[in-house]
Amino acid sequence: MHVVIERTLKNASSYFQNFFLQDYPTKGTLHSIDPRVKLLSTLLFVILAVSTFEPKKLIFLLFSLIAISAILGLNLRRLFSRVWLFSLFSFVVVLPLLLQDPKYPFLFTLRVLIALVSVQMLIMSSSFAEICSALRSLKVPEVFVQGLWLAYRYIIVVFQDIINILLARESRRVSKGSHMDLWKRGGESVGLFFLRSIERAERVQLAMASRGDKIFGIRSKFGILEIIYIALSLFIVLWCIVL
Amino acid sequence: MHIPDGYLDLNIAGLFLVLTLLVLGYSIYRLRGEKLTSLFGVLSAAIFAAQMLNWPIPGGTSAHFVGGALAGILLGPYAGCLAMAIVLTIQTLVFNDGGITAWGANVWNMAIVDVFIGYYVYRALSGFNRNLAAFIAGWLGITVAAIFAGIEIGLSSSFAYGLAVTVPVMGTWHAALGIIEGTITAGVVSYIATRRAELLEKKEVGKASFVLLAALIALSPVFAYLAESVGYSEPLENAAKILGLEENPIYEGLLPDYSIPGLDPYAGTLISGAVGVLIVLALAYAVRYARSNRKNA
Amino acid sequence: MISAKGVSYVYPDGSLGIQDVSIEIFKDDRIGIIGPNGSGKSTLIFLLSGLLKPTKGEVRIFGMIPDKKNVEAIRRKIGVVFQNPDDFLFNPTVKDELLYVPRQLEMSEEEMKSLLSEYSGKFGLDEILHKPPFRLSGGEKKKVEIASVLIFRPEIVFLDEPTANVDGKTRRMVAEMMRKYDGTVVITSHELGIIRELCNRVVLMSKGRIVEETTVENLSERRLEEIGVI
Amino acid sequence: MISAKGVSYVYPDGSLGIQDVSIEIFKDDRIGIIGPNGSGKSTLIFLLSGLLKPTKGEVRIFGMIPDKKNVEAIRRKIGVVFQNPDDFLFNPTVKDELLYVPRQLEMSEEEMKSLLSEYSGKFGLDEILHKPPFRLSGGEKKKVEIASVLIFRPEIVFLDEPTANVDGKTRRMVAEMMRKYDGTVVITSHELGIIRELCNRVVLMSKGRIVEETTVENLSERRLEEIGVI
Ligand SMILES: Nc1ncnc2c1ncn2[C@@H]1O[C@H](COP(=O)(O)OP(=O)(O)OP(=O)(O)O)[C@@H](O)[C@H]1O
Ligand SMILES: Nc1ncnc2c1ncn2[C@@H]1O[C@H](COP(=O)(O)OP(=O)(O)OP(=O)(O)O)[C@@H](O)[C@H]1O
Ligand SMILES: [Mg+2]
Ligand SMILES: [Mg+2]
Repeated sequence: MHVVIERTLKNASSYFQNFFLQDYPTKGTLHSIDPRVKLLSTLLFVILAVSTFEPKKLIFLLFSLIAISAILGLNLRRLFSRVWLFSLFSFVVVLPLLLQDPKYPFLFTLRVLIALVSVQMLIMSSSFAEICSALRSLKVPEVFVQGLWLAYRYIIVVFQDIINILLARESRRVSKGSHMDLWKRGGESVGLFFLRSIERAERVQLAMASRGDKIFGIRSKFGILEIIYIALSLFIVLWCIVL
Repeated sequence: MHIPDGYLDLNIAGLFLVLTLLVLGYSIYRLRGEKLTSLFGVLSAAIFAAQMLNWPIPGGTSAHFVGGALAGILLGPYAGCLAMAIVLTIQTLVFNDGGITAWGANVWNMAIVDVFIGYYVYRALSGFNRNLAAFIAGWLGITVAAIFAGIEIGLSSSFAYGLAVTVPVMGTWHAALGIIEGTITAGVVSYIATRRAELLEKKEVGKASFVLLAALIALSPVFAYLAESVGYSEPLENAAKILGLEENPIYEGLLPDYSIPGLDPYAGTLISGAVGVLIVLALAYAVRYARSNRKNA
Repeated sequence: MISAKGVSYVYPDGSLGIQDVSIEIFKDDRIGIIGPNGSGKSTLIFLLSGLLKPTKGEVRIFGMIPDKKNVEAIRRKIGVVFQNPDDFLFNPTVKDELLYVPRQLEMSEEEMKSLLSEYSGKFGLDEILHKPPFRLSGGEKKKVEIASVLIFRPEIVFLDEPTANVDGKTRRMVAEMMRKYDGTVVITSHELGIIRELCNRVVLMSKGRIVEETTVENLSERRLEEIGVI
Repeated sequence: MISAKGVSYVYPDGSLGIQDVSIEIFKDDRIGIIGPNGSGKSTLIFLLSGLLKPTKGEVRIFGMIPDKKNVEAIRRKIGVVFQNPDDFLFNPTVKDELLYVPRQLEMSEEEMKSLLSEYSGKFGLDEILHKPPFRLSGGEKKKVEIASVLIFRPEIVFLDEPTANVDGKTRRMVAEMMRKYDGTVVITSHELGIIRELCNRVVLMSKGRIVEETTVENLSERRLEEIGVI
C-alpha cells in the first residue's frame, strides 16, 4: 500500500516540478513583450470573456486569442493541453443545467475556456520572476511580491526534496511493511518532513541573506513592440463592444 | 473551492476585490518591518501542494484541502492571511487554478474567512484542549469558507445555479472534507508543538481588529446581495449602448450599399466577425515584425 | 553479480545521464569509478543498484531484472551511500537512521543493540545518537549515512564520494573497513588516493560513457588529465 | 576587517556550535580553518560572516556590529560558499543563480553578459546554464555555487569545503583563482593539501574551540593527529 502511495507521490512531485520549470529556453515573440503589458492585456481579455454570453463575441474572442498565440510563437498543442482539463471541469459542474437551457453549459464553458487561454498566454510567455517584477512595478506592495517569490522558490525545493527522500526510502526498503506501519509511521514521516523542510529553509534563508534578497527590477523595455501589442488589445476590446 | 473566471458576475467580483484589498492591506500594514520567516515559505509550499488535489462538484466549484486555519494558527492571522493570499496568487499565475477576476473572492474565502475563523477558534479553545481546538478550527474554517464561496457563485447570475443549490452543495461537501482538514490541522499543530514549540508562540491581536474583521466578514454576504440586486446586466452590452452602437453598426458601415435581399443579420455578423479577426491577424503580424526588428537592432 | 548491457539513462527533463554503458561486476570486486563532474558516475551507481530503471538497455542484478516481486530481496543485498547525505537521511533521530534496515529485517533487540554500539562507536556517533540527522554538521551527516549502510552488511556496497566532507581520521577508518570488507565494493571518488588504495579495477567515465576500463596499476596520468580528472 | 571576541553559539535545540572563540581577520589574509567533523568550522564561518548572531560575545565586521541598517553594505563585501550547495542554490536556472547578485547591484546588461561568459567559461558551465541548479550532479552544484560567489568579487570570501565533490581540474582552477585573489580568503577543508597550498595562517578547531593558531609551516602532524584531522 505505502509503496503505491510513495510511487504516486513521486510521480505527482515530478509532474508539478516540471510544470514549474518548463518553457525556460523557448523564446517566441510573445516572450519578449514587456510582462506588464501582457499582464494588463490578459486582465482585459479575461474581463471581456466574463462579461458576455453572446456567442458571436465569445467566438470572435476565442479565434483572435488563438490566432495571436499561434502567430506570436506559443505552442498551440501545449496551450490546449493546459486548458482542456479545467474547461472540462467547468463543463461537468454546469452539465446538470443542460435540460433547462441546452445552450447555457456550452456558452458557460466557452467563457471559462477563453479566460483560461488568456491567462495561459501570460503564463506560457513569462517566467515567474518576470511576473513578480511586473507586479512590483505596478505598485503591488513589496512584502507581497517578496512573499510570492519566496513561496515559489520553496515550492520547487520542497518538491525536489520529496523526490529525493522517496528515492532514499526505496534504497533501504528491504521488506514490504504492513498497513499498520503506514498509519503509524505515515503521520510521523509527514511531520518530520515538514520540520526538516523548515530547518532546511532556515539554511536557505541564510543563503538568501548572504546574497541579498532584493527583488531586482527587470528593466522595462517599452518600445514599438509594446505599443503595437497594446493597439492590438484595444482593438479586440473595441470590436467586442461593437460586434 | 477555487472559483475560476467566468463563474462570478463582475459586480460581485469587484465587491469582494475591494473588501479583500482592505483586509489584506491592513494585514500588510500590521506586518510592516517584519521579515518573512522560513516557516512562512515552507508552509506556503506545503499548502500549495496540498491544494493541488482537487475535483469538481456539480452545482459548486471544486473540493480540496485548503489549509487556511493551519496557516492562521501557525503564522498568526496577518502573516497567515498573507501566506494564503500568496499561495492563491501563485495558483492563479502558474497553474491558472482560480480566476484572475475571481481573485478577490477566492482570497476572501480561503485567505481571510478561513484564516481568521481558524485563528480565533483555535485561540478561544486551545486553553481547553489543543488538539480538539485545532481540529475544530480546521473543520469550521473550511466549511464556512465553502459556504461563502457558495454564496458568491449562487448570487451571480452568470452561474445559473441559485443559492438554494450552491450553498448546500459547497457546504456539505466541505463539511465532510473538513473532517480530514481538521485531522491534518490537529496533527501538524501537535507535532510542531512537541518539536519546535517556539514556532507556535503568537502575539496577541487587538480586540478592535477582531470586532472589525468579524463584522466585515459577517456583513459581506449582505453587501454582495445588495450589489447584485442593484441589477446586473452584461457590461459589454452597456458599453455598446452608451456608445450608441447596438445595431450591428459594423455590418452597415462596412457594407452600406449591399442591401442584397437574403443577406440576413447572421451573415452580417459573420462578415464583421471575420473582418475583426483579419485585423487582429494583421496586427499580430505587425507585432511579430516589430520583434524581428528589435532583435536585429 | 551485476551486469549492465548497453545501458542508457536520460533524465525526465531530457538531460543525458549515461549512454550505452556496459559493465560486469563480479563477486568480491573492488571497483573504482573515476570521471570529471557530470560524467555520469552517480547516475551509473543508481542504475547498477537498481534504483533507477534504464531508459535503454538492461541491468541484471543477481541475474534478475529488478521488478516489484524481487525488489526487497535485492535491496537487502545492496547498500548505496548517496553522494549527498541530505538526500539520504529521513529518520527522526540518528539512532533510528542506523536501525532503519535492521528493524525491517526483524533482528532481535540484543543484536540491534550490539550492532548499534559497534557502529556508533566506530564512527564516533555516540554523542549525537539522539539528534535528528538534519541538525548535524556536513561530515557528521556523511558519517551517519555510511554507518547506516554498512550496519546491515550488504553483499554489495556502492559508495558515492565517501570521503567528501569527512575528516582524516574517519577517512582512514572507512578505507580500513572497506579494505577488509567481506563483499563487493564499488566506489566513486574525486580523491584518487582512496581509489588507488582500495580498488583493483578502475572504470574511467567521461560525458556519460565509459571510456576505459583498466587496473589501478595501468591508470595513465595522461589519460586522467585528458578527461579532466586531475 | 573582522574581529570576534569571546564568541559562543548555541543552536536552538541546545547543541553547542562554538564556544568562547576569539579571532581577528586582517586585510588580504589567507586563513585556513582545520578541525575534525563537528568541531564548529561551518558555525564559525556563519558567525564571522554575520549570518548568524552569536549567543554570547561580539562579532565586528568592518568595525560594525551587523544590524538591519548596515547589513546590505556588509553583504556586498562578503561572499560565503556554503558547505552544502543544496542549501545555497535557490534560483530557477544556473544563469539566474550566477546573475543573482550582479542583478541586485544593477550592473549594466553588457557588464553582466561579459561576467557571465567569463565565469561560466572558467567553470565549464556553458552547457548547463539553462538547467535548474538542483538537477545537476554534486560537483556541478558546487561549481555553480563557487562561481556565483566569486562573480561579484567580494572583498572577503569564505569557502566552506570548496573542494568537496569537485573534480581535479576544477580544484586546480579554484586553487589558482584563490591564490591570485585580490581580497581576503578564509577556507575550511578536510583536504590539507589546499590549505597548505593557499593559506599562511591556520586555525585549529576542536569541540567548538580554537585550540591553536599558527602558520602553515608550523603545523605539527602530531597535533593534527591528536585532534583527529588526519
Ligand atoms: N536530477 C537530474 N535531472 C536532470 N539531469 C541530471 C540530474 N542529475 C544529474 N543530471 C545530469 O546528468 C549528468 C550526469 O550526472 P551525475 O550526477 O551522474 O554526474 P557525476 O559523474 O556523479 O558528477 P559528480 O562528480 O559531480 O558527482 C550531468 O550532466 C548532470 O547535469
Ligand atoms: N542546525 C543545527 N542544529 C543543531 N546543531 C547543529 C546544527 N548544525 C550543526 N550542529 C552541531 O554543531 C556542531 C558544530 O557543527 P559545524 O557544522 O560547525 O561543524 P564543522 O566543523 O563544520 O563540521 P564538518 O567538518 O563536518 O563540516 C556539531 O556538533 C553539530 O552537531
Ligand atoms: Mg556524483
Ligand atoms: Mg562544516
